Amino acid sequence: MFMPKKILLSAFFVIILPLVVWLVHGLPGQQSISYPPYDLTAISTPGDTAGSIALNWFSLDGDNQSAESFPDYRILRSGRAEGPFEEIGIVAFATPRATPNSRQYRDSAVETGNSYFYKVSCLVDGSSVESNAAGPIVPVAQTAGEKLAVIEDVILFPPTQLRAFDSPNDDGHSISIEWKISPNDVFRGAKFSGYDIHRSNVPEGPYELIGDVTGGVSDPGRGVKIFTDGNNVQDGKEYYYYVNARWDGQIAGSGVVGPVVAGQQWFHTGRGVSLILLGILIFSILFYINQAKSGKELFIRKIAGLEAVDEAVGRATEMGKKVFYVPGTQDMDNVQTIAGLTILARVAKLTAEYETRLEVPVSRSLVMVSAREVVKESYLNAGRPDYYNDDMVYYLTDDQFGYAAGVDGLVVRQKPATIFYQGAFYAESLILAETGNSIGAIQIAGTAMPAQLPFFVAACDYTLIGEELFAASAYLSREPKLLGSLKGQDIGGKLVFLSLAIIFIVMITLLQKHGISGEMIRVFEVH
Amino acid sequence: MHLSGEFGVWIAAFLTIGITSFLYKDNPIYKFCEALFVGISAGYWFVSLYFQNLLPKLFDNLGITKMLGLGEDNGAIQNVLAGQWDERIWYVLAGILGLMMILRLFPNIGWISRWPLAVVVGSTSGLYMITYFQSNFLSQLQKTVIPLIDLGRVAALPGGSGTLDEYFAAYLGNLVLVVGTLTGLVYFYFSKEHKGAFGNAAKVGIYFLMITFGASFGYTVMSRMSLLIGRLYFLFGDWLGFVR
Amino acid sequence: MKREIPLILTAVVGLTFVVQFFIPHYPLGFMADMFSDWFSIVAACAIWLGALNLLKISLNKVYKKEKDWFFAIVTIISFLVIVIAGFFFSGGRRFQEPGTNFDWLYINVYSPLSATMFAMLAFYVASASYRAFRARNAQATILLLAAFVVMVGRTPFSDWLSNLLFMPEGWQISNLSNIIMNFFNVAGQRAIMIGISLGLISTALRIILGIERTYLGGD
Amino acid sequence: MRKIFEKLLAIDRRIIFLVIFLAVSVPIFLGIKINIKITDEVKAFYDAVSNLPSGARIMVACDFDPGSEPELQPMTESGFRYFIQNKLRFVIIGLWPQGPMQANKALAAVNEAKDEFTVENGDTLYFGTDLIVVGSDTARYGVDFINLGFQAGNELVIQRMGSSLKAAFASDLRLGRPIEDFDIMRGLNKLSDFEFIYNLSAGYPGTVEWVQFAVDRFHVPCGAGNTAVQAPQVYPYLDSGQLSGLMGGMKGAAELEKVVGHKAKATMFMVSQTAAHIFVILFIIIGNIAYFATRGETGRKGL
Repeated sequence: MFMPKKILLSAFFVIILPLVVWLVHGLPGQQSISYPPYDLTAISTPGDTAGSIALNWFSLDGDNQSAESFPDYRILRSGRAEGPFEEIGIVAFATPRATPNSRQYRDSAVETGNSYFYKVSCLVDGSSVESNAAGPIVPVAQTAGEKLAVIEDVILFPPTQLRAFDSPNDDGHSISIEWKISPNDVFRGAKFSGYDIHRSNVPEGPYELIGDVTGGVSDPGRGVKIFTDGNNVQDGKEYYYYVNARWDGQIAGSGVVGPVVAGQQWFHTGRGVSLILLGILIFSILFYINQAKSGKELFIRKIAGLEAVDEAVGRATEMGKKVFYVPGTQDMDNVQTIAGLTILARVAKLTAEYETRLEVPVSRSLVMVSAREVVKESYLNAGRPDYYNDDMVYYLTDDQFGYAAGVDGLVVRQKPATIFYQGAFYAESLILAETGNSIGAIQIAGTAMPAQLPFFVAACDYTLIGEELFAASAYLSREPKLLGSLKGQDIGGKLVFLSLAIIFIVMITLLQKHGISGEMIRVFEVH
Repeated sequence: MHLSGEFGVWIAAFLTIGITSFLYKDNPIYKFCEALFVGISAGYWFVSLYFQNLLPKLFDNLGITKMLGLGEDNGAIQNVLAGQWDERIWYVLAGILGLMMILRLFPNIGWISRWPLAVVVGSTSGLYMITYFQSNFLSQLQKTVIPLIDLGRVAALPGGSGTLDEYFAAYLGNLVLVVGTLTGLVYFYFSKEHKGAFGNAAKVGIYFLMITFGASFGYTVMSRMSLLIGRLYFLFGDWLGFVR
Repeated sequence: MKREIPLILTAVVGLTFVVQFFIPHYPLGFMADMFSDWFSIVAACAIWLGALNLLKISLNKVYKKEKDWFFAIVTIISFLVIVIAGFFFSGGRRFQEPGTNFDWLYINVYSPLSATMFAMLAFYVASASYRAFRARNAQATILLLAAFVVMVGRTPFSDWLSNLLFMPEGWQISNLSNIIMNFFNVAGQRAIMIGISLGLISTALRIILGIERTYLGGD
Repeated sequence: MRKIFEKLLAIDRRIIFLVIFLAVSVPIFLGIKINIKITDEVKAFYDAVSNLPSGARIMVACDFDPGSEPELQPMTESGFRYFIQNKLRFVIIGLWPQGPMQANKALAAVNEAKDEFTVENGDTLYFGTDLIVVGSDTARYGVDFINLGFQAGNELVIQRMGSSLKAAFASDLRLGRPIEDFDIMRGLNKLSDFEFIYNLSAGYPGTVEWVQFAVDRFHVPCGAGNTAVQAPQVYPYLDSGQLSGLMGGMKGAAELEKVVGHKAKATMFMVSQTAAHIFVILFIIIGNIAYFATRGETGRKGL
């Protein structure tokens, strides 16, 4: 039989939700442009009074120090972008390299004022590999007036494609600067010493140095170096930037970018998916808490450990021995401690009914206070207030191992028939569980501390694992707020997770060959 | 073998042995060392928190240091009195809250410590809500969304010479990750009875959890043993000088 | 007064951190930062409280001549010693610099004590493994087997053993333990992680909205 | 036969303690050489660090105390040694009060200079604190590394650093001077100005928090050294790429020492470690045999 509610719900999880999620996910930033394999760049040689043009390109695979030989690179030049290009020189394998993976060439046979286009081509096993066309470049002769840089045998090329923009998704006072790194910027290249970032309020300057960064790209995916300027940037004010590359005494500056203005944003784009999914979770939790409050019966599956509680207490009664209850070793501000106390309420009720002696050693004064209230109330509800006295709940010490040693002693001396460990534990868990086990007590443990679970699982008869602890406290207390949020977590959290995961996994597995799975996974990226 | 000449090392050695003596049975020396430990560690926190938190964050910012003649720099109080707004003055509230916290020492007005407690609980709740959602829910969801078989890895396999991990990673890795995570979640799903297919999934889940616990048990043993090794090395090396 | 104001404080602070995550605009960021500073100062005071509380309890013990009151004196004295050394005889703000009295106490008293306290666990683990870890059922058995593989696989012993069992290079116990750690363990941990985080989120939500008030204690 | 097993079950724990004591201490004297296999997670860490450009600034967060010194101290030392040798600058902080002091200890241990101090234009510089010498490389306090000390507030400190380092750490640990006085801090305004985070963690606050805040919010890559207790819990972050590399426990430390090519404590300790593991396993096996052999009487209804 079909229930419209169910159909709607499943429709939501299977179709609508994935669709929405898919639609709102954030977009990647701008890529830097490059022209592999050569990525040829050309500049007017800095510091050359005669005026010349310098070329730089990346060496093709196989052209490296370890190789014995490699075909020559042919340098082609033209006055117009579309050509025709004629050969003006070659760079042979033996020619010293600019950097381990790049080559340079200087063309002095140029007339200042004209503009030129360049290409590089190379004959690799039969087929000629041609580069992008770099240009137009106009060679500029530096006049004696300017401070002349020495013309090095290797020329430093500047960072390019400089972009400055208001840093997104922040509360202002910050501007991001991105650029494509200089071709001389090779990994841990001994001579390359990073970039200087300069800033001014007016394009013509004066510019002040506001920061420096090391070489290398910060975002390999987009092939850019990123610098965020947070040095007392004022919102609404105009800024101009340029970036210098530093290399073995030479300096090569990028062009100036700007004006750019910092500002603050009202919504963090890229956190849309988070907002939607979190919204669903919060909604369903609150929704079900409401339902529970309005008296609707919410189902919780049986939890093995809990079935055993009655039996364990009963056993203690038969043997005429005590029941020990350890509500963790953390303070009241820990959720697990609170869960532990809720379970204590139930246990105390049983011990009251069975007239079994209960002892609750604790390691925090606050916990002692709360625990006393809890136990007292249970005994009251069980109609046995006369059996309750404050000494059932007592404080040992705050010190982790001191506490463990204390409980150890008690357990060994009094040999309780049943021991409960419910709450947050650290290293002491092992000491406790082992001692309890050694006197053959029935032990029922519960904690959400992953590192301690193994000891409980192995040394105790029953263990509430992680979330089961919280579930148990809801199950026992029947408190609407707990029941409701448990159900809410199931529907708004796990069901969402399961359905989204399954749907996207299926799609990705099927579409894997078409190579769009990467894009699909990005949907859930956190920002 | 040449014994250490340092007085400190001898103290450390004595304390080390003193604590260990508990293994034989509880005894006064152990009790002494434990008491010492409790006192020293409390004092340690007390001092370092003063110098690294309260002094720079609270007293310097407010200018109390200057009032007491312990520093020159103006704090918020001086500035505000001088008539210029200084947003560090907000630290006054922090100071008051801190004081309220300490008032818990006196039971009759201890309830006031709920105010600072509220700030602490509030901040952690607010942060947990976001961070756990992002890092432990969303990111993990993202990393569970993977193709059931990783063709990329399969292609990358070195023919024949591959290791067990490589083959597993290529053919079964993703499958295990997905199945394990999902069935584990099914086990932690409370609003449905574990019956039929659902129940079986939960069973698979619990087995995954057990392997997980096994792994972390192994690691814990590793950890604990290392600590012992460290101490013994101190005794035999630094103190008795048997080993260098 | 006793409950309302704390509830309001919690709500305001908590919501600030949540909203600020989605809305970077002023003043939320500023508020979040401010609350963070408050938090760390309050946290520091809380730990001070702990120390003072310890002092109080110990003094009580001594005063009432309770059992082991002598050791309470030890605690008090050791506390005072390190505190006085730290405040007055270790160069003020530079108190942690190597060579100060404070540093000496740290190296020669604090470190060995805390290190040994934990080192003791090695012995307990051993005896626990011997007396408590039983292959009671299928699940416990799986747990133990996984533990074995990891324990062996994470030591050089595994190579020796693997060779003994004629396992070819690359198909040995250490590889198996890698698989357990990187796949089975990850899957399991992930499930626990997600479960617990959901629990935390809903608790946080309840606290912020004032549905959950247990942390305030009853009165 | 059964008698023996019952005796086995009833063995005095002190005997077990003694066995473990011997198992761990004897190898210390043997000095056996052993070969350590590098796991992918440690390899990943090494790759991440060795891909940092020279001069890159790393935040070293020491979140541990002497309680886990044997596991984490070797990692700290190998880390520092590698950073100094590769011209990587680092800023030390701690979310545990003891962390920064452990870091000082590690720096002193890493320092290879024999003499106590040197005088450089007027001011005395002490080796091991102001100057750390590793082979031919020297790191100077305030220029190549700095120790900002501890700050209370757990993950909120990280959150705070996300918007301002200065707000979280007003002054440095060694000199108590405002952090902006130091070279190394130039241009370091917030967490995201770091190229990498090296976290040494023994629990809370630790790697989990660094991943949740530093990595997921401020997108600084983070590699971690963890105590073995904690390591399994952070593996999911490793798989999800939120962590770029992980050293787990002493084995991890030993692997790190191998990859950075300077075998030290951890490698030496691995022998004892191995012996200890073997004995624990033996204990479990013997215990179980005895348990099942005598189950009839001592057997108890289990899970």
